[in-house]
Amino acid sequence: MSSRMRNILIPIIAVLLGVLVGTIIMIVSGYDAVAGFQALWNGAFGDIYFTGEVVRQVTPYILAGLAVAFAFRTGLFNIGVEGQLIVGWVAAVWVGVSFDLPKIFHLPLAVLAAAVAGALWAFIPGYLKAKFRVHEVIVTIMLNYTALHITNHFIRTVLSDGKERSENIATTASLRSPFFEGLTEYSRMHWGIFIAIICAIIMWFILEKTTRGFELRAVGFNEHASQYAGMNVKQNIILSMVISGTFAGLAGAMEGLGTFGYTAIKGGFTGVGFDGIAVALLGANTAIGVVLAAILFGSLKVGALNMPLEAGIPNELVDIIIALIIFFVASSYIIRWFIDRISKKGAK
Amino acid sequence: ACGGGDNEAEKEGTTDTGEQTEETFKVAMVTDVGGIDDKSFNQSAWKGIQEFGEANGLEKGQDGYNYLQSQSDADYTTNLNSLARQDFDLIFGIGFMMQESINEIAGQQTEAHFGMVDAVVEKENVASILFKEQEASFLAGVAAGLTTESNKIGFIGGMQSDVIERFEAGFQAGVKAVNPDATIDVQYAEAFDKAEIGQSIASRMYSSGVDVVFHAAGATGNGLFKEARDLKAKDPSKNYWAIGVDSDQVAEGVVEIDGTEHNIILTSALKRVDVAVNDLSTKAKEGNFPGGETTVYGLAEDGVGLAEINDAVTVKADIETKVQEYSDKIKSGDLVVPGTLEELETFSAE
Amino acid sequence: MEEYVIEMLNIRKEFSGFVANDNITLQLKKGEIHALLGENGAGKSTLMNVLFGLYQPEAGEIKVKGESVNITDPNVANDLGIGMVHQHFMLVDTFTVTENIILGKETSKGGVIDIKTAEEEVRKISERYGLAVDPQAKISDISVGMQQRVEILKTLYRGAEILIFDEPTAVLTPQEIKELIQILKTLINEGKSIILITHKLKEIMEVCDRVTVIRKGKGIGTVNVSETNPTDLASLMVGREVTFKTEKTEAKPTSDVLLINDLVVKDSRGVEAVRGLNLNVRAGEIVGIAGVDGNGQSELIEAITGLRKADKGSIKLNNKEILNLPPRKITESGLAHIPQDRHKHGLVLNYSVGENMVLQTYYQKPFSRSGIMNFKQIFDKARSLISEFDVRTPSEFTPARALSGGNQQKAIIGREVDRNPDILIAAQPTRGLDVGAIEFIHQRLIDQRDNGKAVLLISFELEEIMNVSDRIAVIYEGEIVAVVDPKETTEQELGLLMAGSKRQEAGEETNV
Amino acid sequence: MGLMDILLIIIPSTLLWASPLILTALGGIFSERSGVINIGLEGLMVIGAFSAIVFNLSTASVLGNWTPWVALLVAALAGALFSGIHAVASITFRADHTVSGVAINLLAVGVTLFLVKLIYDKGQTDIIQKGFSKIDVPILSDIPFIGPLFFSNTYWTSYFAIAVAIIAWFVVFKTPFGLRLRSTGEHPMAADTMGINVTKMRYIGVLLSGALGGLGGAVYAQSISSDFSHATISGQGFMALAAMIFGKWHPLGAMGAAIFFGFAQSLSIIGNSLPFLENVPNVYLLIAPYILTILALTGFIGRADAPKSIGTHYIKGSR
Ligand SMILES: Nc1ncnc2c1ncn2[C@@H]1O[C@H](COP(=O)(O)OP(=O)(O)OP(=O)(O)O)[C@@H](O)[C@H]1O
Ligand SMILES: Nc1ncnc2c1ncn2[C@@H]1O[C@H](COP(=O)(O)OP(=O)(O)OP(=O)(O)O)[C@@H](O)[C@H]1O
Ligand SMILES: [Mg+2]
Ligand SMILES: [Mg+2]
Repeated sequence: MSSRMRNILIPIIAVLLGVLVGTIIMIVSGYDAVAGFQALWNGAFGDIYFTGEVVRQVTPYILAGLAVAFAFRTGLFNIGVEGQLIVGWVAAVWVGVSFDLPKIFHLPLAVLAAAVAGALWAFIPGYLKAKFRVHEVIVTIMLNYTALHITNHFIRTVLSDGKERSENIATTASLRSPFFEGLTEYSRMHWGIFIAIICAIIMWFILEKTTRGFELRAVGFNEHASQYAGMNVKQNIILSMVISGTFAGLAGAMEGLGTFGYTAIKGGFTGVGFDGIAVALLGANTAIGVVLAAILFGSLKVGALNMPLEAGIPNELVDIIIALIIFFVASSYIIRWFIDRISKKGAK
Repeated sequence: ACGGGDNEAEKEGTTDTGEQTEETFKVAMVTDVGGIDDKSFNQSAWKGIQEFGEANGLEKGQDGYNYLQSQSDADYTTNLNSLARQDFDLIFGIGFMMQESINEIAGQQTEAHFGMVDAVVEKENVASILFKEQEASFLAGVAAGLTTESNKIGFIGGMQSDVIERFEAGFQAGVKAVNPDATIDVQYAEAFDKAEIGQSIASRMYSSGVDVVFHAAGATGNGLFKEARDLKAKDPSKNYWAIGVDSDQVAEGVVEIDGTEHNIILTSALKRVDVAVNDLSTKAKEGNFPGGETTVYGLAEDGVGLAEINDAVTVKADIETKVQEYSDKIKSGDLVVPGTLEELETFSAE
Repeated sequence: MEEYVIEMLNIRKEFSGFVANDNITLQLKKGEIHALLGENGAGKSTLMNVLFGLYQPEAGEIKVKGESVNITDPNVANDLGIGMVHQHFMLVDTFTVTENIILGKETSKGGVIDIKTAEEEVRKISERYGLAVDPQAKISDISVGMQQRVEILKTLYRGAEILIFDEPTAVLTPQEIKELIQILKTLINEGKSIILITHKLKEIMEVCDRVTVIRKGKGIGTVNVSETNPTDLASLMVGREVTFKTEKTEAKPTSDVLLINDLVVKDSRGVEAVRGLNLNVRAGEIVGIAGVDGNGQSELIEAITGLRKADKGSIKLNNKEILNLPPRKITESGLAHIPQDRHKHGLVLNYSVGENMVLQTYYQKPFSRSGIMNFKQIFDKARSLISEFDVRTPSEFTPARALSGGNQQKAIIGREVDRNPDILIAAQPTRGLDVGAIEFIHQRLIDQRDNGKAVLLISFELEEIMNVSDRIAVIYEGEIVAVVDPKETTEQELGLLMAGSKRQEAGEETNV
Repeated sequence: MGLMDILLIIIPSTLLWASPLILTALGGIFSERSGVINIGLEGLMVIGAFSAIVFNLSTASVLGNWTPWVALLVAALAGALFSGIHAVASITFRADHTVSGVAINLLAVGVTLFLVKLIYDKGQTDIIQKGFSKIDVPILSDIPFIGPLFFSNTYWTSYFAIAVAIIAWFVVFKTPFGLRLRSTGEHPMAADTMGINVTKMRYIGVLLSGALGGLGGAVYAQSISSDFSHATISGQGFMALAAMIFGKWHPLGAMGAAIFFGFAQSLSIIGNSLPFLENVPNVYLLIAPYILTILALTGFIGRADAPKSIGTHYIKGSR
């Protein structure tokens, strides 16, 4: 079997195995598995509205996944996507509520603000790693909590007076579109999906096609050799985090300018940043992989909401299935081994 | 193939009952991330829906009464929309966080009816429900002010917001009304789900001499109860009182010391979301849906109140008298309880 | 009948289809030093790993003292009295010498490691075999030579009777090699038997009794050392005639390309490793730096190439000051560098061979244009370098990780030489390579010189320095203590200089 | 408030807060010292918290005051069992350790909440009646000054965690097992040539991390939250991970780091009532623990080196 064929087959098998185990769990727990999957399907694609919602969910997933994947490809583990997303969200909304501009300036400015905020927030761990060799994992974890408290404070003091949420953003800064609303019966699908896809293309292009990508990956693999080859290691580490943070900040813009149109104080994390880790890993840290994984996760997450209603099954089942899929993809060695055995037997 | 056949049959069944839906009134709610058993207003709201359902012979499920739990803020809209699309006649959004979602969906799904709890949405097909939390917490403050022996009282808030501010303002006013000498130690945990923060704050308060603590902090309050129970267990002769919120939290206060059961819950400030939800559902079913209106539930409407006072309190009778006295004043409108800290400044119980 | 302690009969070992050992037989007599000779990739390490139980052979038989055995893992080998000093050291850097030695066979009292007793034991064994190691030292703090002694001690601690040495001398300085040979002799006197893998024919002639030659995975035969000579061994090994003396014409040096004055560089611990060093390298000559490891060679190279900040002094490249410029500025001024540690500095192992070929030039035309890579050009270039420098790789897309050490080295040399630098700095360019590869690389260095370029060669191997250099600068404690003409000196004399016996006249000559 | 009063509140609260982090971070150390990255600590805590609470609720009537201790044991077992998935995936199936760890986190939350709904038909459990409670350590609490500060108003679990940290230090650095464990994390091939079963050591490392992570979650649930819901374990596992790195993979270092986190956190809570901090806006106190950690890492800790072969798969016969 060709290796390309195998590489396509493995995630498919992993998904099937995940679904299989999910089915077993449902049956063992006394639930109606058929109804469960039907509810899941209907909740994601049974209705154009839900499909729109899937797209809405996929959008930040793609960007968060890209953020994690980009850092990973350059040897860094950015657990801080969550925090970068939150600051991006708030920055976008801030621009969205405080300026009065025509749409062609306002919307790009708001999106840009989110990107810059995310980038700056990610600059901190990048700088500390480059300059002081501080482990980026701890710094990003700490900065997640910091982002949460600071943005809450910002919302209370700058975006409102002591209230728990901001005003709604001006329509000139909104990513929403009557076109999509009409198309999908008022789902919150918005233009952001195109930003996400463009970012996926940008990531692919930077990493695979540019000299900068060549450097970033080289630094990720072997700092010493990169330094020897005349690359500026510190600069590349920082840049990598900054680009990763830009994607994360944009994911925040999707929430702020698309899905919600405002920002509110948060008692905890949105979860999108952490889901981004799973998306990136399932997507093997490649741009196209991230897009596909985000579609899968987005559909499952949105579809799951329908499971308790239609089939009486706790929607946590979908979290279990997602986790299992990640396990099976990660354990692709064993799947590969099976494929090889089967195809060998077939050949004999 | 078998399953498919079944399903078609089911679908036909649904269309049948679909015609009946003119009569069966379906009601549902969307919870926030806390879920229907958050020991707080989601739980209370669900209780109201269940009571309404049972009273009207409905069954839990797609064709009777139901709820959807949100896993994140982004799910509110999807869940509300889902329910609207399932043709529920009345859909409740529980918590101010759902305000924007309801506002939006109500504009789109003009046929559906929504109940907005804890916030106001000005749409023809939305009935908004607010509570005078300050009235309940005022009574809690009265109880605290009379119970305290150290004249030190604590208040733990979850995150700063209008609702929690109403709790705080009312509570302070209540304490001041009966015990002007008492000082109130106020601290916000900045989280509704961090028991360890609640515990640390409570620990600080009790060890600085506070003997009654009221919380309006959701699961963060678990830490308060834990601390009070632990302290009580260590030294049963001392008083460590805690006051619950939203629903009667007396079950959280049980401490067993050497075979005898104690309870550290002094009382609870009740927010009867169940009453309000049941009430609104009934109105809607009878065709009197108060669309576009905001109903404020206070003591007078039985929408808020105070739970039983703990039997172990020596001044229980005094408290009950005072509580009754103030209740009457509030109900009659003689006393207006401050709902913000600003109003509190100029408040006087006289 | 001879008494064999080890017999490996008709051993066959495959790696997913590739036959690394094809019907090889090796018999070790008690009390002998038996050499195993073969080109890079011939299958020597593989054969020994089979004997040590790390690999399972597909066919063949192993007998220990006449009895057929099945060595399923290193534990079995240990129990059979077989110990191995691996080509790449098997030491835990963060552990002490003693911890490394007792690992897996700890002396303990009541569940606690009895480190005192263990250290005593280690000290005893180390004295008995003349190994002189500090049992309490941390591996990362001791020299490579010392680390090797720890490896030897590991086997002795486990009571090994048969010791396998896989290329033990490749990483050692001449001094350390002398000491090792002494150690080998002591071991034989103590009744041990030894299998020695080495590419250095001189060493074989000096210490070994017999030698088994393998070529491309096949056994060629076993000969008595007393009945052969280096030339015959070399041709047995590669299957053709090999010339030993590198042919070269007289150097015609012209102007200074590299001029170093009063250079002071600190090492990573902040100690001055280079202390006021002066050196010049002219176009059209090869200057060799001779010295015992740890006399400031690494710091010197790192300072020249910009990888380490220098504290004082001046480094001029083509009359331009390059001191403390970033590495890229320096390489662009006409310097190329074959690094000492090819895995750490030379290659990005996860990149393809092709990508590694442009590691220094990827940002230049035609490999990229306005920041966009042109992979067609890159892989075209790689293909031509691969054939020109005889890099044995399945393709230019293969990850560098999959290449053997020798081929990785050839890839680096191809990359650096191809840039046609004014000065080429070659640090240990032939470490661990077989004679064929060494010959090839030496020729490349000389070609470079003949094209009017300068070459600075740093090596711990005196023979290499003597053969290739036009001038030899001896480094000692961070200074050039002498500059000598290879034709007018001997290895003995160089050895003395390297050991720090300064020659008055030479000290003055350094400023030439 | 006097300094003594402040310390009287801060120290017990610091220790209370730190103990689940200490235990979990120790778990991380065992796993990572053996060479297996474990970012699934959060998930292991979730499993521990869940199983302790469920066990506690169902047996409290039988076991009485012993319930929380037996529940610790059960949680350790459950954690070990669950970490077995991580072990199989990342050791035997050669999964990327980080990927597998992420899956562990997701799976733990999914499975426990699913089970809570299945068992109790609601989203969270009831409150346990037999949790760990406050104690004054007999005799020691009577020591002047030290006694009230360190031995009064605290929980047995705080001392338990510290004791486990010391035992872990001893095991990792003083016993043959520890030496072997560390060798497989630093240089598995060297360990193999010395006859150490790398796979076995790594399995033990990961299973121990599961047991300790389970303990951490159980301690949290039974001495703090008192029930189990989606919010019970929310980030403590990641803080433990940070403590492990901060402590440079050293048991006592990790303990110190966890105590530092607990201290910073307690300080942020008590800060409002300190004279010199009362005018500082709340937000600064809230972010102080995190900023202090970053500054500490940047300023005096600097580079922390993980075990060398961490995250790699040891495959016999390859290099
Ligand atoms: N683990 C492995 N997997 C696949 N092929 C291998 C493996 N190890 C060795 N080989 C193959 O076996 C051949 C012999 O390798 P080996 O390491 O034994 O050579 P060697 O004679 O020790 O070389 P050198 O002199 O460079 O040390 C190599 O050409 C290589 O292609
Ligand atoms: N995992 C592997 N898969 C396939 N081949 C391998 C693998 N590991 C090693 N090899 C092969 O083993 C051979 C020997 O590798 P190794 O790095 O030991 O070469 P070497 O010449 O002995 O190196 P050095 O010169 O550094 O001593 C290489 O030819 C390489 O192709
Ligand atoms: Mg070899
Ligand atoms: Mg070799």
